[in-house]
Order: sequence, then C-alpha cells, then structure tokens
Amino acid sequence: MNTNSRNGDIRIGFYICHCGRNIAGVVDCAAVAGEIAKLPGVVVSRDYKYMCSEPGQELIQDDIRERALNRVVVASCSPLLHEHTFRNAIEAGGLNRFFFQMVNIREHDSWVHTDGPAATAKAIALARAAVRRVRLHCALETVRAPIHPDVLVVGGGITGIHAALTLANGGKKVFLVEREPSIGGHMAKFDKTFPTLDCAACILTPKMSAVRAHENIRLWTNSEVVKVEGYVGNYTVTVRRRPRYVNEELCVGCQECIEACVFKEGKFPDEFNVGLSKRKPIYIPFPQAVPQVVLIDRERCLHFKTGKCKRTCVEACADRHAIDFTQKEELVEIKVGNIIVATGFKLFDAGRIPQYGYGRYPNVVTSIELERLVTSSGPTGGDVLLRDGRSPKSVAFILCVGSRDFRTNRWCSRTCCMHSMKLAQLVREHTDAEVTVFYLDIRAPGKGCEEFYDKSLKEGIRFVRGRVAEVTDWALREEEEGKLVIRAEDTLAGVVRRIPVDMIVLAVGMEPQADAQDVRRLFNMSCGTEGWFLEKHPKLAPVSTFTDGVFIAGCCQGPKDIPDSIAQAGAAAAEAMALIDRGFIEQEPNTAYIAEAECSGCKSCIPLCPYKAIGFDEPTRKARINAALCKGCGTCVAACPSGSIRQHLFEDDEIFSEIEGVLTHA
Amino acid sequence: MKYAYFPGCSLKGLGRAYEESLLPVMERLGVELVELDDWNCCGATAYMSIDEKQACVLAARNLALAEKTGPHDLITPCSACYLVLNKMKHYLKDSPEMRTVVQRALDGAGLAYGGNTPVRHPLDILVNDVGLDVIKEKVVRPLTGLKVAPYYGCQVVRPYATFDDAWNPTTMDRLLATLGAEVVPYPLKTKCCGASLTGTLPKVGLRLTYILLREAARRGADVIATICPLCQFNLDAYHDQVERRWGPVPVPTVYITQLMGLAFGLPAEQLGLNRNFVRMKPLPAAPAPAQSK
Amino acid sequence: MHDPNWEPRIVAFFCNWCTYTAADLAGVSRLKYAPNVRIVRLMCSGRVDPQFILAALAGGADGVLIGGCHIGDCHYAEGNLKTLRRFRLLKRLLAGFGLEEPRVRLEWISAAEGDKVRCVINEMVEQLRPLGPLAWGQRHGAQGWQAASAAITPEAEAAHA
Amino acid sequence: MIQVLRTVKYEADRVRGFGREIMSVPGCEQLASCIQCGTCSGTCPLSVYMAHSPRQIMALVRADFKDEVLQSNSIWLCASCYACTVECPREIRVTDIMYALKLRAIREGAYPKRFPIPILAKEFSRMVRRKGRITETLLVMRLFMKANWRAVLGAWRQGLGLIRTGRFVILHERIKRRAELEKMLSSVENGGARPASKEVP
Repeated sequence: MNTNSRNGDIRIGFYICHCGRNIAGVVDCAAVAGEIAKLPGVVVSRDYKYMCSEPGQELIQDDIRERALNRVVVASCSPLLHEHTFRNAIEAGGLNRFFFQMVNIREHDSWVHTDGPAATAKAIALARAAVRRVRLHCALETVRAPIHPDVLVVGGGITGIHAALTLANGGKKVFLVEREPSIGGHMAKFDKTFPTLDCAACILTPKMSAVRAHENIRLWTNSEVVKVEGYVGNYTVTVRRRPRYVNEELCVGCQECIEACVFKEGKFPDEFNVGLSKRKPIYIPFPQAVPQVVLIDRERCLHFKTGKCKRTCVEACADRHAIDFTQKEELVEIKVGNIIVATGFKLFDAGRIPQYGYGRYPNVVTSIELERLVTSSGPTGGDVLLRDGRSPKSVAFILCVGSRDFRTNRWCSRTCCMHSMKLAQLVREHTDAEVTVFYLDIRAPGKGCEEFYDKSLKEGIRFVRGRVAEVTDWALREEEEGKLVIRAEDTLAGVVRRIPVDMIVLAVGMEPQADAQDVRRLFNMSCGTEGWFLEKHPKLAPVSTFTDGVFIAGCCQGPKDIPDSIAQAGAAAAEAMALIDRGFIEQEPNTAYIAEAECSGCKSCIPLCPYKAIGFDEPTRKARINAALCKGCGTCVAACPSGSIRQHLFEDDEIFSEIEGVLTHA
Repeated sequence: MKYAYFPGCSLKGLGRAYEESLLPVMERLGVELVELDDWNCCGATAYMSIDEKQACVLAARNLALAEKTGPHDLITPCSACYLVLNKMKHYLKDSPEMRTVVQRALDGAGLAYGGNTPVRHPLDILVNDVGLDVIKEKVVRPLTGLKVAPYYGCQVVRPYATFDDAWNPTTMDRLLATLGAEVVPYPLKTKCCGASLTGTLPKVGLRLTYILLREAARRGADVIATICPLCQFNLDAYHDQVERRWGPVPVPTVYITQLMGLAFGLPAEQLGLNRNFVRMKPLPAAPAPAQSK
Repeated sequence: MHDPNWEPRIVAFFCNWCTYTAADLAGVSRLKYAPNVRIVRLMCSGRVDPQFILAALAGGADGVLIGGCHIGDCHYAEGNLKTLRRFRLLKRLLAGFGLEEPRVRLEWISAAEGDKVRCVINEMVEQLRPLGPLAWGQRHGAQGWQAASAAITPEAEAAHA
Repeated sequence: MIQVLRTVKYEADRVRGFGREIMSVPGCEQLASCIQCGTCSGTCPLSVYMAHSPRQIMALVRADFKDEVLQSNSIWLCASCYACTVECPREIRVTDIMYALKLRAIREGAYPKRFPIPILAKEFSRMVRRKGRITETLLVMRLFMKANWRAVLGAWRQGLGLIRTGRFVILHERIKRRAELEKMLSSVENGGARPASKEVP
C-alpha cells in the first residue's frame, strides 16, 4: 500500500457533496469548504455536485496523485450508504482505504433541519471533527474470512421454494426448513392466480416436486430454526425437527394408513382447507403435499390420547413399518455461510372487526375460505355454496379488512384488490350470483393488473367505492329478510345504501407472522414499526438486512404478490451466490487488540466478550484477543481499567479528537 | 362500597324513574351513594357548540366538587353526563392550556381540579364492583320467561368507556341473564335513538325511534331495557306518535334498574314503573322455585 | 441568566446498528428536529467509554446522549447491557458532581424508530434549555473529570448490574 | 322546465386556512388523514337526512369551503352518537369536528334561520347559566316558543301524559351557589375555541 505521507506531513483532502439540492438546498457547501480549508493539514477543500459520481470519485483520485493527499474526508450522505464507494475510490487512487473518514451531512443534517445557518454550522462541526480524526488514522488491512458454501432457506412457501431452487440449480447445497408438514405455503391453497388466471397448482406443484427431487436440496418440514450463531460465511444453525410419527424415508405416501384409521370419517378441522373440511388424526396435509409423507396429529390420535387404539394404521402399513409412535424431537446442527429468511405472513383475523360479523354470521367468509370453495380440489369440489348448501344469488366483497386502518393495520396489503377481483370473476364463473365489490381505492399497478380491473368491470362485477360500515341481519324491508345487509356510503354516487346479499367475502389483509419478533431476534434482524422485517436499504438493498449474510425475501418483508415474491427470492439467492462464489468476505478490521505492555492481567475484560474472543495467556499473564473471533463491538475496550485494549478504526484518541472537533466553536 | 353520586338534570326531571329505581336497588346491594353537593348541569352535548371553555368549566366544577368530597369514584347514571364528564377529563388531560384556564376559573370558588376522580357508569359498578354473584343472591323474583332486548344507547359505550366493547357491549346482557331474564339478540343495542332530534325534527328522530322499537318487536322482546334517561323518554313518550305513523310496535321501555328492582322483589310503584307511558305488563306467572340459568 | 441566544450543544454517541441507522431513517423520512446534536458513530453503545462522556462535558457539551439497540436486540448480543450498567454508575457519580439529571441520557432506539430519534432529541434540547450552559470546565476543571473517571472501575460497574 | 344549477366552485369561494383552523382544534388533528372512505356516512344514522354526508363535510372542510360547511344542515343533524368517531379507520374524531363546526356556525350566525337545533343549544346554555341545571320540560317549552310555537299544539298530548305520570316539572331545578357558577363561566367568557392566530377573511 501507499506510504503514509510525503515527508511525514499529513495532507488532507476535504470534499463536500451538494447531492444536487439534497444537501446544498440547506447547507451552504461552499462556506463549509471554505471553513475547512483553514484547518491545519487540509491541502484541498472542494465542494462538488455529486461526489459519488464517476467524476466526483475521479476528482479525489486526481487530487491524491497531483496534490499528494494522504487523507481523505468526504462530507455527503450516510456512511452506511457510500462509505464503501469512497473507500474503494481512494484505494483505486493509491491510498490505503482506511485513510478515509466520512461525514454524514445529509441524513443527519440537511434532511432533518430547515434552518440553513444552523445546518451549515452543524456540517462544519461534523466536518471539523472528521478532519481532526482522520489525521490519526492508520493504514489497515482488511481481513478475509472464508465463506461456507451452503445456504439455509427458512420458509417453504413460494418464495423459499424459488430461492432454494435457484441456489440448488446454481450448484449450491441448500437446507430448506419449513415449519408446516408440507411446503407450498399460502400459494398451495390458491385456485388461480391473477391477473393471468393460470392455475396455481399447475405452476406451483412442479416446483414443489423439483424441491423434493433436487439432489442439492435437503428439505426439512415440520421443523424450525431454534438457534443461530456465528457471522456471515460461518453460521452454525440449530434446527428442531418435530416428530411426524411417520418415518419419512420409509413412507411411500400410499395413504392406506389414513384409510385404515379407526376414525372412519374426518373429525378435526382441516388446516389446509381453513376448517372448511375435516381430517383424521393421521393425514396428509393436501394431495400434492411435499414430502408425500403422512403425519400423525399427536393431540388427536387415540393411541397417544388413550393408549388403547387398535392401531389399524400400523396394520395397514404392514411390512413398510413407516409408522413410528416412538419418534422424538430432534435437534440438528448445520453449518451454512448464508441464510435466506422467507417466513411469509399471516392473514388478518377478521374477527377483530366485529362490525363485519365474521364468526357471527355463517355466510360471512374470508377471502382464503372462498379460495378453497372455488377450488375444484377443495371441500365443495369447486362449488361456491352457502353454509346451508344453497347457491348464493348475491355475493359482496369487502376490501381493506385489516388494512389501511389505524386501529388494526395501517398499511395497504397490496394484493387484496387484485385477489378479490380474481375471486369475483371466479364466483361469476361458478355461480349466477350478482357480485358487488366494496373498495376504497382499486390498487392495480402490476403488469396486466389494470387490464384485469377493466375485465372485471366489463364482466358486470359491480364496484361501489365506500368502506362498509357494518354487516347486519336486521331487516328494514321485505327484500332484506333473511339476508345479510350491508350499509355503506356509495361515495361516488354520494348516497348511503343498504344492500342485502347472501354471502360476504372479507378481503383480509396480510400481517407479520405472530412470532416475527422471535424470528427477528434469532437471525439478528430488525423489524419496522409495523413488524415486517427491515431491509438494509429500501431501494438499494431490498433483500439485505443489517446482518451480513442474512437475507430476506417475500412477504416477511412486507405484503407482496407472487411475482414480486419470486423476484425477491431470486434476488436473495443471487446475493447469497455472489458471496459464496467470491469465496471470502472482507471483514472490517475494527477488531480489538491488546497493548501488551500496559495490560495488568486483571481479566475483567474476559467475561465481557460474548464471542469468547478474549483469552488469558498464563505465561505472560496478559489478556489475548483472537482477532478471528472478535466482532469489533468495542465493549472490552471501553471497560479496560488500564486502557490497554484498543480498537482499530475506533481508537480512543480518534474518538476524543472527534468529540473535540464537534465541540470547537466556529 | 361508597360512591359520589352525580344524578344529572334528567334524573330530577323526565328521567326521575331512573333515580327512583337506582337508589333502592343500590341500597339493597349495600352500595352507598352520596349525592354531590350543589352539582350543576354537565353541559351535555349542547353546550359544547356554544363555548368550549365554558363547557369545560361546567364539567370541571362537578369533578372538582367530587374530589373535594372525598376519594370516591363518581357514579353517573345518565349516559350524556357520563360521556361529557369523561370526555372533558380526556380533553383537560390532553390540553394543558385548557387546564390552566379551567383551574383559574375554579380558583375563585376554592375548588381544584386534579383529574383523578374516575367517572363511572352504574353498569360498570354493578358488574365489576358489586359483581354478578352478589346480584344473583339478591334475586328473589327471577325474571324467568321475560324476553328483554338490551338497549345501551350510543353514549355509554362510545367513545370513552373502558368497561365494555364499543361495538358489542355485553355487561347489560350478562346482568339481565343474572336476573333470570331471556336476553333477546338485539343488533341495534348501541344505535342512536335520535332523542336529541325527536323534539326538534320529529320526522327524523321518530324514524330512528321506530327502527329500534320495530326491531325489538321483530325479535319478540317483551320489553326493552335501557340505561339512558333520554333513550327511555324517547322510546316511551313518542311511542304513540311512532305507532300512529308506522303501526303497532308493542314494546315498552324501562330502566334496567327497574327490572332489577322487580327481581329483587321491590314493588313496581316504588320503582317508578307507573311513570311509563307504555306500561310494562305484569311479570309472567311466578316461577317455579327451582332457579334455572 | 444565560444569554437568550444560547443554544445547548449535545454530543451523541450512537451505535452503528440501531440508533445511527434510526437517525438515518429520520433523515430519509425527512423528519425535522433541533440542530443541536452532533452524532459520533460507534459500532456498539458498549464502546462508549465513560471518559468519552466526561470529555464531551469537559469539552463544552451541555448534554450527552447515548443511543443503543433495545435490550435483547443488541447486534453484539449484550453490549448494551454493559452500557446500561456503566451508565447507571456514571449517572450516580455525575449526580455527585452536581450534574443535572437531564444532561446525560441513555435511550434505546431501534433501526425502525426514526421518529423516536426526533422526539428524544427535541425533548432533550427543551430540557437542557432551562438549565443553561454547563461550563463543566469552569465548575470542576480537569481534576473533576479525572476523579470521576478514576471511580469507574469494573467492580463498581458490576455493582450496578 | 328542467331546473339547472351551476355548481362550479371557484378558488374565491374558499376561505383559505379554514381547514387548517379546524385541524388545529384539539382532537380534530386526524382529519388530515381522511381517505374519504365513507365509513362515517355509512355508520351515521342521520347521514341519510343530511345535505352533505359526514364524509363530504370532511372533504369540504379540508378544501376550505367554509361557507358551504357552516351553512349545511348536516352539522345540526349530528346527534352526537359517536358512531363515526368509533368506526373511523383513520381515528378521526368526526363528532368533535362537528362540534367545532357548530360552534363556529353559531358564533358567526351562519346556521339556517329558524332551524330549531342551534336555537335549542342556545336556550340550553342560557338556562344552564341562569339556573345551573336544566329543567327539560321548561326548556322544551322555551324552544317551542322560539322556534315553532305551532308545535306546542302538536305536543299537547305528550304534555298531558307527562303531567299524568308526574314527570312534568314546572319549577326550575337550580343550584345553590349560582353566583359562584356565573363567576366561573364569565371568567372564561369569549374564550371559546377561537384560535390565537387571526382568521383569514
């Protein structure tokens, strides 16, 4: 690397970015450059429109060469966004990448203040601190750590499936962990998909089978991640595999055991059909389930409950011996380099809005219940029926149930407009019912979606713009007797209407999984205020998290339709693959180290380190830090009574100089 | 159990049967009510459209009087008073500016507003403080066979009450069941009766009243139980006008406290039942000794 | 009384993963707050050496704000617990030196809580305003700082766990 | 003949700042978040009688059409049942906004003449001020005399009924310390909700 300096003196280049009007609109950039130019050691002080642009970076590189700079400070946006960019630039200019300090005058200054002079003063203070600090910087080398080539994908919905297949097709070994007994997620329950109306099963089932067949994918259903340790490239993950009481290797999926069960009929609500049909204690989640392995519901199985079952299932399985009541929960530990979290969403509980009568009126159903009703493989064989078996003459959809509502969920769930229009079209196909859709705003921005809206209009589906105030069963007029009555303002016609219908479909929104907070902690991620997993940057790093090597995809990050989920799955797979194929990661050399001469051997630092990176060297009676284990938090540094622990990039004197810098009056 | 008691103007006027039944019922339950000395009108809904500060002062004077009386919760049987007093508490809590204005006004009379007195409705106290078990013990004449539509009205559960659900309240349902009555599912239990308009815009107010009465009749109710003096007056005193317009809706409206009194074996005359325009039929034949439900 | 044009100066130490990111989010969301704070980025609030706080106070800051991840959410497992322990001890010491309570503040602000950054900063500025300039250097000189920092030992911290 | 009405609104019809003024009343801030979903109108038992539905009132307020709002019968038809306030998905306190509008309409005399509801409000406040309490029967009599004396004739049957059931009170209910109350009320006189800033004419 480049030498520290010419003739030993410090030569600093300072650059302040206008960021168009983003910074310059509030901060007087020229004034800041002028002020900083006066500081000792500052050789160049410039303001420029876009420092991150190619010419901006060249400006720095030219100055390094022509003005023999050996330190660079850039005042622009957040270092979390562009520190990497500028470090690369100065490295390309021939300087060690750590002779650099960045000043955040956009996110922390121009965007949050309106008072120009005050913001300018703040920018000067922050820049002065950086200039003082950068003088003390040392040349450092980044550390390379190898990346384990295997990947963990958490969640076997369409997102997880696609991510796993993409990686596996690229030759990477993938562990796919799914909590439910089958992969497929929500999509497996859908009849058709918007806006093309192609059959969901026809496009999903082949992918599910591909997962099962892929030699690079290890599929663990009925399983959950319980512990994650390590860091990018080197994660150790513990997976809990819950027993299905059926041996996955031995079961061939013939389902004769189900036939043979002592329960002659299904008796328990079928999860897959959202309670619209019944299943037995031994069952397969749905016909296309992957793996094609039955499982036993321990809570319902007579053998487990009473110990007095005839065990006709075991008889039926005969010499395959797949049924194993002694199966125990297993904890499996795996090593992976990257993790893709695709844990999806849960549907809003319609009972939370009592005005709509869900749970009180039997013919008020949710969109996913209707989805099962219109599916030919569903509990009614595809007939849309009321609970009493009649065919509805009128069906109403209520949109935004648990969306855009400050008392429940504030966000737009993005898919319900299209989902409801799709279901509305299917209801029209399957029945001769009149269909009315109550909406707030039709949101159909996806490709082909506006056209789909138009198709719905032309097919005679009636649209009423207005949020339904309530659903009741009290009749004011004869035509309302025996019906569910909707009261709503038709906001476009400007009248309040009472509309009697036979069936009401609540388009329930999406919300974060109930255990999202636990999962977030498990993988060291953040959640936004709404509870969705937080991406590293909303635009530039939509599938990354603040933890390197942990990616998010699909609806766990926010509501999405299938194409967007798949796109994110591919993006997350590509991000992981890029890291794997590079083979190593460059770690920020911000590790702690011991100034041995000063260490008193008091050992107070040792218990502080959560990574067990600090050991004690008995012969010398000094503490010793294993740099490979150190993550650079600096807690031990702050705690060392003798001040003998230091931290690269965050040396005490660097921070003191920064403090002094921000406090020195202009 | 002791409470400060804020009757409100209605209970001294059109709604006097409410007070006449509330007091003996509470006494029977061992609940002591001490009427607030020199209480004034809460301001109701009308004053708020005249002058916000004065409306606040009206409410605050009563709350300050209650605080001065002692550390007892304030029981407020009238829905409008209950709503207004609670609303003003919220308002004063959220607006320190208004609080200063109000305190200055109270200063002259040696009163202070601390905002700490809970303002509570008899339903809340009956179910949550007294308890349904205790009430059940006092029932000597169960209302078996009596079909009752529980009508809460709008202002008790909306929007400040914390003791019950704003959309589907159930305290009165449970209370009626405890008395042995058959509770009729009544989806209009919190719908507005239009009382504030019946006098001024009869065409509008009466229709709302009619809808309530009609649905109660449609559901087979013998009687509507209410907890609001305005609702009771509206559903009762305009009953003849409703029937003249829309035909028979033969359901009387009484206070829940009157039904409680009957169940406790108090004589109907003492409970103000004779004040109704539409009289309630005598209770069905005396029940079998074995208590059901 | 102090100069009416006086503005409190606050030095903030924010952890890289939560609070610094939250401050970025406040920016991206264009939330507006008082321009009195100068943020110093550290990897973890656990890196905040009490001497940094003392140096800031001695160097002319009127208040110090420390921001870290919520308890249980620390990027480094439990660095913020150490911060809390250390902070409790420091608060007591500083109280002994007559430092007013609002001058040194610890807040847990997650990466999603941009609005909390705004609220905390605005609130702190308003709390410091009536206190006037700290002028710690004039009150205690360099000795004050050294005495205070000498009292912060691992044993003393452990006592504040 | 077909009746035609020109309904265009000009910018000059707006009273700029009116929407902001209402939104600055404590409790009314959420109006800014209105998405015109119509839940308020749908749940309102009286919206079917209103010249403008509550939703339209919200829109007109936000758009600064002060005159149209204050002259609308809608604000007087609000029966304070709070259904809209409880149901609004954006947590807008519609009822409180109605109060803020009623107050301004009375203050500016903008309500429909001989419309009984604002008259009732005024008579109500007058009686409270004088007596400290309300005597409903007497209040209604006053209202009839002020607003529509013919209505007294229509209500005779009810009046007789009240006398028969002992509910017709002819002596004023009053508090003891009336002077104390009057002093309190007059000390905040002319306060109201008038904003500190000047109204834009």
